[in-house]
Amino acid sequence: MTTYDFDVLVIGAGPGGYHAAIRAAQLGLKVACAERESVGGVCLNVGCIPTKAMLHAGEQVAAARHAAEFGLTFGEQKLDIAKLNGWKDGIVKKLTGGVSSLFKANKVTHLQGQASFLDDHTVQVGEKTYTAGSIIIATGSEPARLPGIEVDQVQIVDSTGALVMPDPVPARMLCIGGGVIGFEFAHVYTNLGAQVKVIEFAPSIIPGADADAVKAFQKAMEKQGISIAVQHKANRAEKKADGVHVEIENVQTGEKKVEVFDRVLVAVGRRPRADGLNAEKAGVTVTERGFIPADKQQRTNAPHIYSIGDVAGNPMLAHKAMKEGLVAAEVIAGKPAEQDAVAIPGVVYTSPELAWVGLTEAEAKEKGYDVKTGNFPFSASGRAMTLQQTDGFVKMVVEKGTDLLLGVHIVGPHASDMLGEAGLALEMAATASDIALTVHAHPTLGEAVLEAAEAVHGQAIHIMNR
Amino acid sequence: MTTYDFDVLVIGAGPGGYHAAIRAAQLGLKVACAERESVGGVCLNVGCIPTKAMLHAGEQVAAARHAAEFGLTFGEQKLDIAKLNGWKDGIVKKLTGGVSSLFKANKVTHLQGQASFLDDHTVQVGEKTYTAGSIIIATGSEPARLPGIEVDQVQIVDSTGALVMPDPVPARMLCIGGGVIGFEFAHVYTNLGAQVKVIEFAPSIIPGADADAVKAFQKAMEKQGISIAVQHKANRAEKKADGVHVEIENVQTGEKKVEVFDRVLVAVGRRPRADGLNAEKAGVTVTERGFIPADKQQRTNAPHIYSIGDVAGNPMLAHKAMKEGLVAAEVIAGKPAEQDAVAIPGVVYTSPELAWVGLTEAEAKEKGYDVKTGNFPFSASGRAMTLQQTDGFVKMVVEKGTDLLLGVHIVGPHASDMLGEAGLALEMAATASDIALTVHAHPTLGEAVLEAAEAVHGQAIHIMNR
Amino acid sequence: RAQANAQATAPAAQPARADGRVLAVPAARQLARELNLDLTRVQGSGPNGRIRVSDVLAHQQAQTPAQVPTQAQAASATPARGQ
Ligand SMILES: Cc1cc2nc3c(=O)[nH]c(=O)nc-3n(C[C@H](O)[C@H](O)[C@H](O)COP(=O)(O)OP(=O)(O)OC[C@H]3O[C@@H](n4cnc5c(N)ncnc54)[C@H](O)[C@@H]3O)c2cc1C
Ligand SMILES: Cc1cc2nc3c(=O)[nH]c(=O)nc-3n(C[C@H](O)[C@H](O)[C@H](O)COP(=O)(O)OP(=O)(O)OC[C@H]3O[C@@H](n4cnc5c(N)ncnc54)[C@H](O)[C@@H]3O)c2cc1C
Repeated sequence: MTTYDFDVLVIGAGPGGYHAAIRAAQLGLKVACAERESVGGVCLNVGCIPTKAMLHAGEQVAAARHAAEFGLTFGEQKLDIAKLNGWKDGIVKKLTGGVSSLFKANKVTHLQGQASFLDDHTVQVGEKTYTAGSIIIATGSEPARLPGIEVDQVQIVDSTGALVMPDPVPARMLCIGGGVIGFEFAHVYTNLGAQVKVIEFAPSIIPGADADAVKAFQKAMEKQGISIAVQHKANRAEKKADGVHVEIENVQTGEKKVEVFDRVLVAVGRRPRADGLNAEKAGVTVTERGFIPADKQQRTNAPHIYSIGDVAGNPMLAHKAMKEGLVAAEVIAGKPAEQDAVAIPGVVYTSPELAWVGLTEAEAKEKGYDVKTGNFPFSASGRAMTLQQTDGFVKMVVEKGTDLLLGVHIVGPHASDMLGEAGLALEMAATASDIALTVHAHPTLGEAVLEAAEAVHGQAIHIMNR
Repeated sequence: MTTYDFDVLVIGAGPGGYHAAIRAAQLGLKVACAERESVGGVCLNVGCIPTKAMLHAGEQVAAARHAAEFGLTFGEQKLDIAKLNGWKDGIVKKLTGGVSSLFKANKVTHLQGQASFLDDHTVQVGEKTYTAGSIIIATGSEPARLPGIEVDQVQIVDSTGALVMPDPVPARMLCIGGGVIGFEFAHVYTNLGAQVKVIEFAPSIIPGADADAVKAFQKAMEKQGISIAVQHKANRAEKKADGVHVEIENVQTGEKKVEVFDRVLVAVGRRPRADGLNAEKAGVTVTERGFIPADKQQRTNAPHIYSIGDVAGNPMLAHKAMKEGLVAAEVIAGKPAEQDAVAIPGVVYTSPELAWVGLTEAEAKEKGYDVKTGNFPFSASGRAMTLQQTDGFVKMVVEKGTDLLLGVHIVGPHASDMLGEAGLALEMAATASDIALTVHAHPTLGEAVLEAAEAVHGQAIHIMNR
Repeated sequence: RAQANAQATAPAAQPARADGRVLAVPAARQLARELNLDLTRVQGSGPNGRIRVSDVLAHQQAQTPAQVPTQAQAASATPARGQ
């Protein structure tokens, strides 16, 4: 019988990788996790977490302004940008340090260095070579590039560069790409005083979200001063003394215009990252676009090699990576785990937030469902009023006849918090009635979820039903 | 066949009453709702809503202070108390106006005046007399009084008086009663600058909440400067030139001490309100303590007379009143409705919030359950860090063997938002595994619910499991 | 032996719980009331015998085998869903 150095070797210590490593260790396996940069991956270092810190800071600036509504005013406001960047970095350090501690406590061996396959059981990490019975590829993704627009991380940045707020805050900012990342940064920079423009090539911003929700979200963003142009693209950018000159093209009319910005963010998507991995030496299939596909047990075409997270496929979201990491670890430990999630939630952490889980109305119809919907606006929510955040609504997509919940789409305060109920409801195959019959505490934002479920049946209390 | 003026006459337009009236109308019945004061009842006028508005204002003051942590500072801060009171009143007006509009739109006849029974189908409202096939009693509750301490609504107030913030904010405040209402006001006044003391007769604050949660909650409140004394009572209060002199007694040692305050809040509970109703003329039983009990269909001993909300029994909470209102209306309309809620959630809307639904650990054990628990602290939550609110935890109470969820207890940011998932889980008879297997968006506070469920199985990722 | 067989094919409904609670989702409880069925006699198909709407419908169908299936009963099995 062959003995390997490790039962499991995980490549990449992002959310996918570190979840896989820790769960495998919890299940009694001997685990190593190779990472060439910093544990925590994109998510903790330059993704989910630092963006949320910046968003919170920006929202506090906005909240201080809105406080005048109830009589609270302030003298001159000062933002110490160095301190802001430092605070954000402190949170990142705390969390990445936490993952390192968890590795130690769970006896996961952390291997620092670039990992590449030598064969299907052997991986070189830095100068050393290790063998493992099972290998999990969790190498993540990186920002996609845009031809003609070269990122210098100062004037022209990708999401990583955008996380370092310059002092002073740029006056004119362009976000190329109207997806989740583009809008989160647009929101931060707007709240901190920039004049922000977002351009999006597609006919609609936030691809994948429900059309009604996107409409309400766009309106809220525009109300806050963000200028949005769909079906526009950036052709090239030139750095001059007065700023970055960007040629922007209306893709419908072909009209071109040059506009000048102090900072340009390129946020046009992400691409899987498998460079230097030498997956072919292990016989692992890499698609033309760079993904390493996996089945429901997260197995690649090589049955003892697993692929999880962004490199495994869309949607590129941390919680999908985490789930897949747990599944891979449990499968290796001989458990009957499966990535069988009914739906993967999505969130834009702006204010209002846009959050959804399950099918959009359009997707449900496409799939052949006979659909009914229920909406409840936060303008009718007492809790939202007391929080000074009444923009948005909850929209519920339900199958007619069976009353089965298919999707929940929320624009509003704390929308991401309400995904807990929505996500569980979908996984439990709940009906709109199950939600409508459940007592929701008053006054909470969650009552809007309840009322949207009632609205499906024409029985919401605080609005007139259609 | 007798014809009545109305199919249903609802007495009281609080949350119980107006939900009952609107649902009955939605179901095609001819409905009237009598109210002697203002529609919306305690909840909208002097309860749930205005307290939450004040709490939000107080929290914004605290948030502005905490913003220094990430580099945001302000010059001199001013609070225009008149504007604060006006803003709060504006929200109340909007919501009560909303209920009036909903009455009109649903064709509910609003009868202004004191209602009292003439017989079991006849009710006098003001000067006029109306008959109805079914009658719903929804007369609510009022603050309990404390002998020796007379409320003047200026220096010595009950919850209604406490809602009007004086200018300047009182420097020294005493809350008699360490329940939900006492702590919500303590928190508001503390955030606005008062030095607040809370005394509670019982050995523990927030009766009904889980002991671990109460402990963490108390610690958080004390950290914010609230001084808390359990097993203390106020014997009498005397108004003098320098303030209200209150004799406070340690009920364990019998030791008495006089302390001086600028404002004293009496928040020692609420009592059912059935005065002037003449329930006996309808043959309806009123208990010694003043409650009008009802069965699961909300029927009193007189089968066509229903009782809902605070007057029907504990817990005195708006969402319980609403649920009972809907049940009564549906039963009258011939639907097989029943107040069959597995659990009624409770919330203290401070910061951190304390929120729970279902059995406490102690209650579960008392009921004979073999219990296991899982805890996850917000200090290990990335989202909580970015929100600058890491106090507290999620605690899950689960039945051993079956893994059935019995209760969820949360101290932390947005705890009330997380009740949505917890409440649905209880109603759906979900197991801890159901929650643990559900993908929760990252980074959200709801991940703490997920991790508490994993912790039940010794498999939380971001903490070391016991 | 025959008895054991009968029990195997028609298993007892969920065991009584410490607090007397019957494990059923809210919509199933509602439906049982609508159909005037005793939930304690319904066999739940979920974990711990948790009763879903389809279980209530299946129970009702078993109670009234002679009747022509109603629309609701016809929907009692879980058909493969559109996807
Ligand atoms: C600005 C921004 C904001 C985001 N916000 C959110 C959000 O709010 N919510 C959300 O769900 N998702 C968010 N995402 C997406 C999220 O960050 C990713 O989905 C997630 O990080 C994917 O996890 P992963 O484990 O697959 O890979 P990654 O996090 O990309 O980690 C892969 C790790 O592998 C290492 N690695 C790669 N190749 C090798 C090699 N050959 N040898 C050794 N190590 C290697 C890398 O250094 C990296 O640390 C955001 C992304 C960005 C850019
Ligand atoms: C400060 C405070 C904060 C609170 N916060 C919360 C909270 O956050 N969440 C929560 O769930 N609960 C809260 N509550 C409790 C909540 O307000 C009550 O549970 C709820 O209002 C009860 O509703 P109800 O319909 O039974 O009665 P009520 O709201 O008391 O309404 C009864 C109505 O009936 C009218 N009435 C009475 N007798 C007659 C008569 N004979 N004729 C005509 N009209 C009559 C009254 O004028 C009143 O409008 C709070 C209470 C207080 C005091």
